[in-house]
Amino acid sequence: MAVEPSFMEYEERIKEGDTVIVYVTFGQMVPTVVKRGQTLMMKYGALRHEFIIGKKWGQRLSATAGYVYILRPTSDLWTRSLPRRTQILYTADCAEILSLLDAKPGMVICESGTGSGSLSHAIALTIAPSGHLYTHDIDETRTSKVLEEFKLHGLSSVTTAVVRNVCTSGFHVENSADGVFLDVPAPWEAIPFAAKSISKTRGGRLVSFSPCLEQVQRACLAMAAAGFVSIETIELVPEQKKIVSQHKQTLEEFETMGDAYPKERKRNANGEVVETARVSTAIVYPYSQPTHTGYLTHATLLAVPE
Amino acid sequence: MAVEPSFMEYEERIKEGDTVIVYVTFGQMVPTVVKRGQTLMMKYGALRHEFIIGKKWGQRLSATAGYVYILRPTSDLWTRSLPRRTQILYTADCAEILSLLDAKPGMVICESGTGSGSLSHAIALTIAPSGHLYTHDIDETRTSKVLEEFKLHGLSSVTTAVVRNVCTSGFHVENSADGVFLDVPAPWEAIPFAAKSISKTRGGRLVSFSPCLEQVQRACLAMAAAGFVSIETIELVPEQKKIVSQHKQTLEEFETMGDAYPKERKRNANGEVVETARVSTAIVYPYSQPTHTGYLTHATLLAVPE
Amino acid sequence: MEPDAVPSTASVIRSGEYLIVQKPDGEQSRVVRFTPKQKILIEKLKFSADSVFGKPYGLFEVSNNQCTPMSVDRLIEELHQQEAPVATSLGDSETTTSEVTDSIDPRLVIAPSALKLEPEQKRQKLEMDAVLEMKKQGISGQELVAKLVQGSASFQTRTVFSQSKYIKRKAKKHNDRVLILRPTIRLLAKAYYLKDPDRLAMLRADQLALMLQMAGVHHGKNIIVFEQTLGLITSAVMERLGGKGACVHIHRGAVAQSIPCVHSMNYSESTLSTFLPVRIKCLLAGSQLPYDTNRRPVNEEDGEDNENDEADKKNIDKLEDQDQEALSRRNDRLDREKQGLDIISEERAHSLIIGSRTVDPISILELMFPKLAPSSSIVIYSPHQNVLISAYEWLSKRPAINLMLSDQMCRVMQVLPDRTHPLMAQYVAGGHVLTGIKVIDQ
Amino acid sequence: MEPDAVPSTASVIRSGEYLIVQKPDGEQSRVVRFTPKQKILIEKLKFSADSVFGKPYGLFEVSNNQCTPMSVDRLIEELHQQEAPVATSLGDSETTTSEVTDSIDPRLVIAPSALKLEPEQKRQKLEMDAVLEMKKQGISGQELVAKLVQGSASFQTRTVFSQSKYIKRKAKKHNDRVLILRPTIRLLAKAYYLKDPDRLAMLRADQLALMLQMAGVHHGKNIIVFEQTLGLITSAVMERLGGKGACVHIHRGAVAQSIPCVHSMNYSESTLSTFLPVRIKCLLAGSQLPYDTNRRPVNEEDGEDNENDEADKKNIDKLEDQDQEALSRRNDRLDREKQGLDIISEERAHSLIIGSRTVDPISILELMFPKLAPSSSIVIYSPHQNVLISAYEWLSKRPAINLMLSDQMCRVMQVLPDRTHPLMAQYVAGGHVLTGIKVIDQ
Repeated sequence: MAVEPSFMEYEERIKEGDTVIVYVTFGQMVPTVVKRGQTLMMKYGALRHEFIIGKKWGQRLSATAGYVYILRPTSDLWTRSLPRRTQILYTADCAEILSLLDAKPGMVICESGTGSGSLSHAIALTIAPSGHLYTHDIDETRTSKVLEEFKLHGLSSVTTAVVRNVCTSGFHVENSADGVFLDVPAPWEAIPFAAKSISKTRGGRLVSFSPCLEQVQRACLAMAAAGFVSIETIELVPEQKKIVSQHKQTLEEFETMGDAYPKERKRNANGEVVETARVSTAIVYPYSQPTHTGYLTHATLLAVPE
Repeated sequence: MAVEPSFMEYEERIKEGDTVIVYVTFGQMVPTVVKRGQTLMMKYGALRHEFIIGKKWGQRLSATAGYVYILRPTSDLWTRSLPRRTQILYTADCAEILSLLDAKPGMVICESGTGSGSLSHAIALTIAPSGHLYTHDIDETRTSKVLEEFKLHGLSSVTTAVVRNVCTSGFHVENSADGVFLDVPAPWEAIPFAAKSISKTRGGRLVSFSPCLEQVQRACLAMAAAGFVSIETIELVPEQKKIVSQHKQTLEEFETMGDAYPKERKRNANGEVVETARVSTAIVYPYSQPTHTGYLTHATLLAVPE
Repeated sequence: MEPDAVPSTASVIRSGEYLIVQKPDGEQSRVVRFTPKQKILIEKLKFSADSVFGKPYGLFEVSNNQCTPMSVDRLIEELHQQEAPVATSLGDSETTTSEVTDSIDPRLVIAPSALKLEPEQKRQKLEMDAVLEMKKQGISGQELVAKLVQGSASFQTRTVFSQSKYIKRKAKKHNDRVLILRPTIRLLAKAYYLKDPDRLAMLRADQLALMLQMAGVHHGKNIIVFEQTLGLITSAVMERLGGKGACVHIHRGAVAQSIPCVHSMNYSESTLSTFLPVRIKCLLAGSQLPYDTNRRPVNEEDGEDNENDEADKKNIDKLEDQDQEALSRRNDRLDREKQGLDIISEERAHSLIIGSRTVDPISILELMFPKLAPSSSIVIYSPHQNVLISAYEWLSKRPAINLMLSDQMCRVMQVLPDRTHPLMAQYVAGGHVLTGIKVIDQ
Repeated sequence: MEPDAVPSTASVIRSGEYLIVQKPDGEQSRVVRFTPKQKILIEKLKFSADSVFGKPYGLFEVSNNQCTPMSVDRLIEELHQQEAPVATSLGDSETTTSEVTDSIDPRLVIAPSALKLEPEQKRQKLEMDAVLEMKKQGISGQELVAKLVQGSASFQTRTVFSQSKYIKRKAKKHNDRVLILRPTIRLLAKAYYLKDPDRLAMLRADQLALMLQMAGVHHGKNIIVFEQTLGLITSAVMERLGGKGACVHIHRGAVAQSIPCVHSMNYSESTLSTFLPVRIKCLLAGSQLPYDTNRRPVNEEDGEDNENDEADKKNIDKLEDQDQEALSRRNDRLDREKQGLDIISEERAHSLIIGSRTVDPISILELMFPKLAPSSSIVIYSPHQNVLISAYEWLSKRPAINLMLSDQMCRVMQVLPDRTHPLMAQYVAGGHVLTGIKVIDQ
């Protein structure tokens, strides 16, 4: 039985057709589908795919001008490296959205818009193998691109991508979803449709992402009007830290040496080499960081007993 | 020349008539005007004022059931201990408001409302001895109370308190302020008056405090309409930390002893007493904290050359 | 009761289930095991557990200690009523938790010294006796609010917003509604965090969500978990595995203890099959050890104090040597432990998750890092940043890449017309997350 | 120029002054000393310093390198024009800094692959050549925007909001306006923070504000300052003293160096009289030391790189031994230092402020804490929390009470109709503040 390469297979070694994440340097990763005869070109030169096949996941490989690591794709790595066709949802938001949807294997989730498929992948991987993701976008180039990716990533069987304006035409499925995610400019228009798409007997969750508070205000009113309960809006602001070697000196040292960071070794009064005690500390870095992506408004639609 | 007791005198010892801050425990402070014959009653029992007079500021004194410290009043300590007649502005906001007003000695500042006088004191102390604070409130009990306090605190000469609705009647002075601070429910109504109160030849600063975004939105529009430039809204969220002794153990220690915090001394394999290396660390504490007071919108009115 | 409505058995409340109980606008959230004849208490509201068995999860109205299901349609209907263009002239003050943030608008607080009752407040005060009387008579909260609103003389036309706010405030005060929900990881995380952040190592729901995503926990994965978070991380991992893969749970003593979050999820056998508890002492010994008979778990006082946690492992221990069933239980335990140890020794683990409260992560990394499959994710949570700085340094000297230390703020917004702002006070305690990926450095 | 308008001398720009230069909606803020014939550059806008001398501080329009003052009335007039009920059908995307946050609404980004120009964009593109042509001809930014708005075929009725947004966006693109302001501590703090947070020990303006308030810096107080923040803390203290009291500035080497924030405030003699620099070596020696002749400041490379900082102390040093004026300057320095040392030795200091970048605060506390007057405030800033934890422990073993460690988030909100949210990206680097009060413990 020939198995389609998949994000959800956990073989020890890399096969042809696998999607690999080539880790070049911190913050620079390139996803590639491994195919004999092809060559990857990047910062550290060229790397022939032949050299990747058969290697263990996580292996360091030498390219012509440096080395890279070949990583197994994960939802987070895909988010960090995917080809961007739109502004995307990053890992912190994706993670929180999955949690707010109560996402788990077996769930049926509706999503709009598809965008670049960052969250779509996160959802598909979470609801697989028994659940299903219906992702909707008004732009056909986006849905077809994500379908292509789902195929390459072995997620076709758990996903359906639909070209559809959910604000006017509603979702592809009705009375069947466990969760709905909205990232549309006028969520209040889509909310009545979201209520319809949710399973009446099981009830379900709704999460809406909006950058602006005015959208949130209207969305909250629309959710209440559609019968949602436990409506809450949260804001998530991650802060990246960097670990640095701390320069801590006495007033005497400052007076004699200034505040320049000391060289690796310094000499004491007797001329002996003294190892500087290096203390590590975390600083906020980069100094300028994202301080807002969007507000997440979430709510529950209770089951309606027959 | 008899000098009126004042927040702005820095004598070494406490005199009768001085306002002192009695520090009982962390977070519990009581302001008192020292007067012969009186007795302070608090958690640690009674303390006769006679014992306070003549002591050095900062002195520890024994009450009948414990001891307290007698502290020199500062703007911050007053904010932490003043008799509250309304919700007050706390130190983080007061500090930022002074900065946004570019407050310094010699400035003329208009404020509304007076409230419990937390910010009023902070402003008065900053603009003294050559500046002036005009503080406005619609409630006469508040203005008269703050005037009484200003008198006790030696700030009468730099302050004027006015019963006045600045939203309908404007400020007590026109064409003379260097800064205006607004903490009113409808700041947009007061903003045109604020512009009038600012000195035309010097220009000035405007700061408005509003808990809700809708107030901020209207205030911003009103500021632009009144000719203010560099309009910006910021939000300040302080986070209190507590320093605790950290319990850090190896997996082996956890297996044998559990996660209960070890007693002061423990014994090693040979039965010898081992001092536990205590590492301190900061945690967010209290766990529940203020996460919002208000938004601060600030702007500049440029000087108008004659 | 209610024989007309026949809900499908999959979606009705059964006796013995763990459930989440909360008031619709309440601040508390409780995890309770519902047993026959039990009285359930939530924020001063009391009802009998019996009255909900056989009924669907959802919203109930409590009257005379009995729960009656409320339909969504009725909620929507009420909302429409609220939107009628009538309103109140009452002030804007709202009910909040702490004294300091007692009023949403600082300018609306009334000086205690000058507390002269406004006419409206006087009227409300007089109404209180009548309210208490009605309550005694068993009138539901909803009806009570309706009566109050009718009776309020100052309920005059102003704006839709303030009128709905008025009703909301009233509703909050007198409401006898309760949400009874099937536990989810999110709801459990919130309930335990609010109850006692310390015991959960201050792990917030949003940080747990981040950990799961960074660890890539999905169907079929093998995940090693060491945690001191009441089983929350373990339970979350098990749910995401969905019956395939492994959650190797490293625990203290003879049996996994203090994991109420695993028990209260009412997991199916399939989901439970991925739970592979492994004793710390086996890891330290480097091999599976036999069970000491007649030995109690090392630290007796360490049991979970959740009043509803019936899975008392100590009792199980006592019975073990006499009981055939206990023997098979022990065999099952040994079998699961063997599976877990095999995953470790054969280097088949795809992720290592550490949620530490007191144990130094390095102490776990030393044992587990060498055993992880290459390309696997390492996710470490600690309430203390300095602990993670040390772990970062440890990892940076090993074949590990993409090391990241982060922190996040999670704040709830109050979204009300003309009253939008972050909540005035919230639980903010939390921790830090360190992540990385193990590689083969040639 | 403009002989009709005769502004009072107190409020006009003089040659040699330090000034703050920024564009009204710009992201940069520069501290520049305006000298004759100088060319000032701000975010691609260039003008001659000469063109502003004698004119009042405020808003200028730049055309052909010349600044012309703009009145507030004209600003208001423009706003009224904007509020006319006409608007554009253009998309909502905004101009922001980083590529990641390029669009305020993630859904409005156009896929680079599928970049088909909308009709409106095409038109705009065609207009660009005309714009560049007009710019060459020296047409002002404001006029240019007016022309563009007139010319835009899609400028149709929609909402007031989007139309004003349209103008705002245009204005931002083509605007040739510049604000030239008298420096304030707040503006200096922002300018230096944005320029190089590292050199300022990441001290944000809001944290500086907190420090001043916690230290109770007011007229007449004696404040001891040790700082590594380019003179920012010292300068802020001096301003708040307003000519009475003392700012004892502890510094390295023979003379106070690297304090551009003191120099650029154009302080009066009265304010400068409270500046009492004290050498670290005197504190270490426990008494005032004579000046070593012919000695250079210890660390030559440590000078401030601000291109406008003319106060080159090294040059002063060279002249000293030959020059009578230099001698009197040295005597003044010794006299100030004596005043500062007296305040310390006589225990007359009311506050100690430490703004540390590399120096361990404990090292300063050891020298200064015993010398503070009882009831005085101690305020310590550090970018590193661990440094303050150690300082906390040090203080907790001494007669010090009310010890508090805090941190604060400061976020700018974008307030635009239908587009209100925190800025998508901001400078967030900062530090922590530890405060306490010294007491007499009997």
